[in-house]
Amino acid sequence: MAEIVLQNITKKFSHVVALNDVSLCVRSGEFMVLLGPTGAGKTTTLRVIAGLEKQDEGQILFDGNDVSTHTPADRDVAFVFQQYSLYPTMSVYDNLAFPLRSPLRKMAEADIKARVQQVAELLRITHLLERKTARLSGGEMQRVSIGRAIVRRPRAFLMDEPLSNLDAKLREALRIELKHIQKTQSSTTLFVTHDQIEALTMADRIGVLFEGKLIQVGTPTDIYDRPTTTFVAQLVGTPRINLHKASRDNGTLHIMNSEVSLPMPPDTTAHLPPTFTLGIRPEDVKITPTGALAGQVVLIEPLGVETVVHIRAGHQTLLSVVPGMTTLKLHEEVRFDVERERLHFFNSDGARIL
Amino acid sequence: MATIELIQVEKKFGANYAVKPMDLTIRDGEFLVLLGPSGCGKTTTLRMISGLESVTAGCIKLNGRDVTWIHPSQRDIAFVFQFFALYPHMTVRDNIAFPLQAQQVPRAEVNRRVDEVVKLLQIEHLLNSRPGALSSGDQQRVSLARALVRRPAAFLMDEPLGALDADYRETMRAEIKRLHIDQHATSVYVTHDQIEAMAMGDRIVVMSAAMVQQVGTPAEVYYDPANLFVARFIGSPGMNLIRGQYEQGQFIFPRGDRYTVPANWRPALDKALNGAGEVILGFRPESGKVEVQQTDNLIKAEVYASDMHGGFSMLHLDVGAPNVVHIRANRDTDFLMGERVHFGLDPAMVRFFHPQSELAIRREEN
Amino acid sequence: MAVTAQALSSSAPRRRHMSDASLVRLFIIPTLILLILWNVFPLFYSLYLSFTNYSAIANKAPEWVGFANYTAILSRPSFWNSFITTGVYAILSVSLQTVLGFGLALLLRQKFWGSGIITTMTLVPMMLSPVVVGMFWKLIYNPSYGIFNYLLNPLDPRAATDMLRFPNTAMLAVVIVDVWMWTPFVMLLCLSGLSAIPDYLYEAAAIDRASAWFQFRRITLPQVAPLLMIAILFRTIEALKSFDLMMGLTGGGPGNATETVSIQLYRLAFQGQFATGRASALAYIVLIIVISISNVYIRYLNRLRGE
Amino acid sequence: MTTTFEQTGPRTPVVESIRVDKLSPRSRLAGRARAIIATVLALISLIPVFWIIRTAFIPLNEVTAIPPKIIFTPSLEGLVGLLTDDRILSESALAAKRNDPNLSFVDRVMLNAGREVVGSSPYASQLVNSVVIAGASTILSVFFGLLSAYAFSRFNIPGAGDLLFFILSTRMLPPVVVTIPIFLMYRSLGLHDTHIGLILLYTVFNLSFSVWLLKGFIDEIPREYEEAALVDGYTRLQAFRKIVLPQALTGIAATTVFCLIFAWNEYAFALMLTSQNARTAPPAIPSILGSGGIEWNTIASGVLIFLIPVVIVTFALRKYLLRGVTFGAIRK
Repeated sequence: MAEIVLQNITKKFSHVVALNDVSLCVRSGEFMVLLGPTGAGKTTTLRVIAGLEKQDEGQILFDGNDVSTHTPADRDVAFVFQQYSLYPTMSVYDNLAFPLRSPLRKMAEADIKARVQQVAELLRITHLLERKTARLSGGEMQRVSIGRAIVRRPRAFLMDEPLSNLDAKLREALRIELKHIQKTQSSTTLFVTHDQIEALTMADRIGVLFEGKLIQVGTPTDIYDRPTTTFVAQLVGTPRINLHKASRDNGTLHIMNSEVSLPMPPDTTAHLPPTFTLGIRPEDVKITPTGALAGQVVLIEPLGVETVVHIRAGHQTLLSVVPGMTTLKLHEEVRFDVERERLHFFNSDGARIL
Repeated sequence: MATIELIQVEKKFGANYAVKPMDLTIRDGEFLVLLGPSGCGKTTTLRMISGLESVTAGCIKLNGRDVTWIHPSQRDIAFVFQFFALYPHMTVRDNIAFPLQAQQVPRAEVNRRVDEVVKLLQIEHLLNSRPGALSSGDQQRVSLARALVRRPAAFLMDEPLGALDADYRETMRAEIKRLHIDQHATSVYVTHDQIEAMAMGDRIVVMSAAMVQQVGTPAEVYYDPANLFVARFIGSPGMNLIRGQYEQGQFIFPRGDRYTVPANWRPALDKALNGAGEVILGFRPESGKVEVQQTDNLIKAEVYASDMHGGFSMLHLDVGAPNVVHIRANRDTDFLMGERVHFGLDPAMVRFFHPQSELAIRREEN
Repeated sequence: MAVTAQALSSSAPRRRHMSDASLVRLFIIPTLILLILWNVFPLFYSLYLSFTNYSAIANKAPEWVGFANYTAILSRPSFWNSFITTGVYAILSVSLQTVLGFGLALLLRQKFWGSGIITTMTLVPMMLSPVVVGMFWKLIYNPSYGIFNYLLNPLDPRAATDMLRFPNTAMLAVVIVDVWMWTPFVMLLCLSGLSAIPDYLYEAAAIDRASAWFQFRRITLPQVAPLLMIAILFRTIEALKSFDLMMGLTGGGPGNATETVSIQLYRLAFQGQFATGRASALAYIVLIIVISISNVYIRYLNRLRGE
Repeated sequence: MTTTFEQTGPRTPVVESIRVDKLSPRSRLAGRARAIIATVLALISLIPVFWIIRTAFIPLNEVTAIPPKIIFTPSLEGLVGLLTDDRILSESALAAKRNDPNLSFVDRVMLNAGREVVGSSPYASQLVNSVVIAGASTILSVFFGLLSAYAFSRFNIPGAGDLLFFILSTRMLPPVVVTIPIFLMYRSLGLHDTHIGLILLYTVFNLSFSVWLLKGFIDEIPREYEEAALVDGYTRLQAFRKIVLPQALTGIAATTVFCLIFAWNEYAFALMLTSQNARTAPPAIPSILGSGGIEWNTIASGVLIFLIPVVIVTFALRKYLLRGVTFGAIRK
């Protein structure tokens, strides 16, 4: 499987900068996820790698050699589109066989048939082979389009939000299966999504893209525990991270216009500027009778597996998460505390303070 | 405010049922959620309550008054649409003021109530822009304002968060719930997103195939699902469901593992399956726990996949094809693909279902 | 023609197949050549002719006469007469078509059994060849045997008047036929405007107790207006160019009661003394008027498509 | 894969919903009234067509009946008269001819109209010209139109907007304006009154239309299909042939039919650029009236033959009529 390297790729459409000096390395056999809101340039990155778009600046290397001059066909990468992934005028079998029948490959029809059977078994779609693609369900369609990518053993897989049009249950199931297939085939995969759960659960490494710039690259744990900007912090994790303006006066942190003030262990706050942005994940806000802080419950959102409790302290509201169902009542006074060593600090322009 | 009663209400299109005959009472000030996959009849039910859809049979009462055949405008209800339904060529202020103008409310009163509701939803800065120019979140706020300004007896909302971008959804969810707490107005809310239903509903009506599967509080629906559909639909991922044999107090997995059923379940199972027979074991992901050392009553499995979910990890364990179960584990558990592990179940959260009727087997004492 | 294809335009190491840029050139150039040869070149040629006294049948070379042709035409009463005739015809037929077309669209908006067939049936007239339509309406208007008079006054068929013999009734006759042919066009556009209105707007209005008049004025009309504009603009351009229908029905007669500018141009260029130079001048005057209106039309069309 | 229990429920998704205000008795009545008025108006608008059909098949002697006859024994006199040259026979010649044993069907039809068939009329050949010229020009304009439409749809060509505007504006030109210079060009090139001359002119006349209409159809075909083919190892041309064409067939068919109708109906160019050899039906029809006095059934049949194909095709095209008359600009 190929290693894909992007070096300072820039791409402009008329006056919009879609990609702004992006450098990224997808190691051979790695499952890399590009995460970002719509319009961040995720799809453009895939299209530039596949050769469907020409980058204005920068090189693209497959296993070290530059493919910028190669046509999509010569780059031998598989592209799974978000929708319209199957040729409507063909049956499932012809869809799977289509890449193998390309003049580039000159494969005998018998070999094609064998290879298609093999992939159909792997994805459990043998019963669909003769069916017209229009009569498939959403889940079956995506399975066949994944099959069409696998059938030709490409150098790499490029997947553009293949699961986003499916309903929630099917998405979960296919996510697990896709990761399982990728691990067993150990195929280099670049997977694009705007859904942070998909990114966290599937990726070996995640690249966060925003307005054409690569903000952070790291393992899911890096991205979740050490977000480099407030944008990354609130992009990952449900419910969203608490971000509040805070100030420091020698040793205790104080969330502005609220009654929350946190005495911190010595010399852990010296490096902080006087005012900064304080980030606290809801699961790090612990409701305990012995909590140092006090607040009032203004909203309870039971989600079954856990419950989100909105605690108002002064004019600020902090979100906290309690496992299972809570016995708390609305407007109840409650005491809570915060995991001191899991706090996040960001300066005024949102960058992380290490 | 209003109590809404549906008595044997049904809706048929030609031969097939959009909504099978159902009885439902929505209490005064309650926030009731109609939850189900697309095409299950939840929207049709809401539209019948609003009068936008005619009833094939049965009767609908609003505060005891029969409104079945009354025109929507005479039902004193407000309807919030998924795609906002704002008049595109009118400013935000005109949109909000419009329902009052239609009822010939004097101009001074109109302005007063509009300003009041605009302050409530903090959309003062949008008043003279066109709906088309607003973000989806703001458009939905204007649509809510237009509903609130009339102070109707009941609020009907058809997937109001469906068309919003992801990052507005969480905030708008809390805002609608907080509005309900302030106004304590009877509300009927339709959604296909089970997280929204759990987070907002005082009670949830789970629907599927034009039928009510279960009516209950979020806790009842989550911990005591009435049938397999509810068990699988509520929770992401849904409840793990494994079909196996039950005999003399033990559940036998397809691969032969034996799990001793908690004592308080034995009488109910013996009675339901008269001694032994096929049964479906159900347990939520968080009720499973991977054990390190081998103690009794554990189930063997291989790791099919494991993934990180931020605050926790999810293990997907193969307990003999075709079953893969999902177990929630804390953050830093890390298993290799195919590694053999064994897990135990929290006795309080174990559930059982009849394989044929798909109904839950109920224990007597609760 | 510098063509940069949006997709990859670099040629592959092994030049086995065409790059996108050359494919685009190959696909577009034939069309452009044909259009230039048969449209642009003739226009320049006739522009040149409009400044000469050339006549197609007199075999003497064209002599430059400057603006003589233009001043001659603009000073001739028959030019202004045909211009006014065309204008009256355009205003009458387009306004009638708009009112009737919009009314029909409102009628056919609610689907009923067979409404598809009915709609298509009403659309048939606009697809027919105008000269042939003119022909058979001539039979219909025939005072003694035509059905028009018979339907008009079935009691005493004798009292028939020959519509086509008197100047003002002739114009009316032509307008009736044009309305008959092109009302469905206006209806079709209005129907598409009406069907694009989302149902939930009317539902919201129903819930807000809006009156039927409000729903029409504030929901239906604004949505249909742009398409109605398109229909009016398109029909105005066609009316200004009308030639086939008049030739089929009245040949521009009686006298020059229904002689549109195009017919006068035809007579000037291809009948009598074949005054090619002068006819080209008249052609250019008409060209400028039509181009300016169609310019508005196409810009409006693009803006609507852009939405 | 976790076992998924098949969800029971109504197989066909319930989509159609009837709004209550559409159902109330008052509105149902209004709906029915609307339907009746619409149907009546449609029938009235088609009276002229019905009347032409009646006149085409009425025997000559009943043509001038007052009040115009509705019920009559149809005859093919009009049709045969149209397609043949014939002479009026005197009474005696008529009697003699009647008992001639080997009379063909055509002769017998004309006999009871008191005429003798002499040869075929020019109208038949003019119809053939119409078919040949319309057909050939349509094939050319759709072929070139398809290529250009694909190029404009898939690639952003600098100045594409103005180019498309130029292409459409050529269609807006009054035909008469363009004909004068073309008449002179054709005369000097020897293209006047030739089939090839008119075919080329009609090709250009329809080309602007087919580019716009086909671009509309190709725009609706998602680009992802071609791009998937590129990535799967096919060239842009192969992707166009294997993926885009099969999906554009309905669009091509609709455009072809529209071009056929426009070329078939065209009158101005044909009138001025042909006289004899390449004369098509439209300019010929008025001349039939000129010559004959009251052979209305002949004229009506000429009109009928010409209009019937267009009426049939219009029904076949009804889904695309909106698109066709607005150059593919409005598609809903």
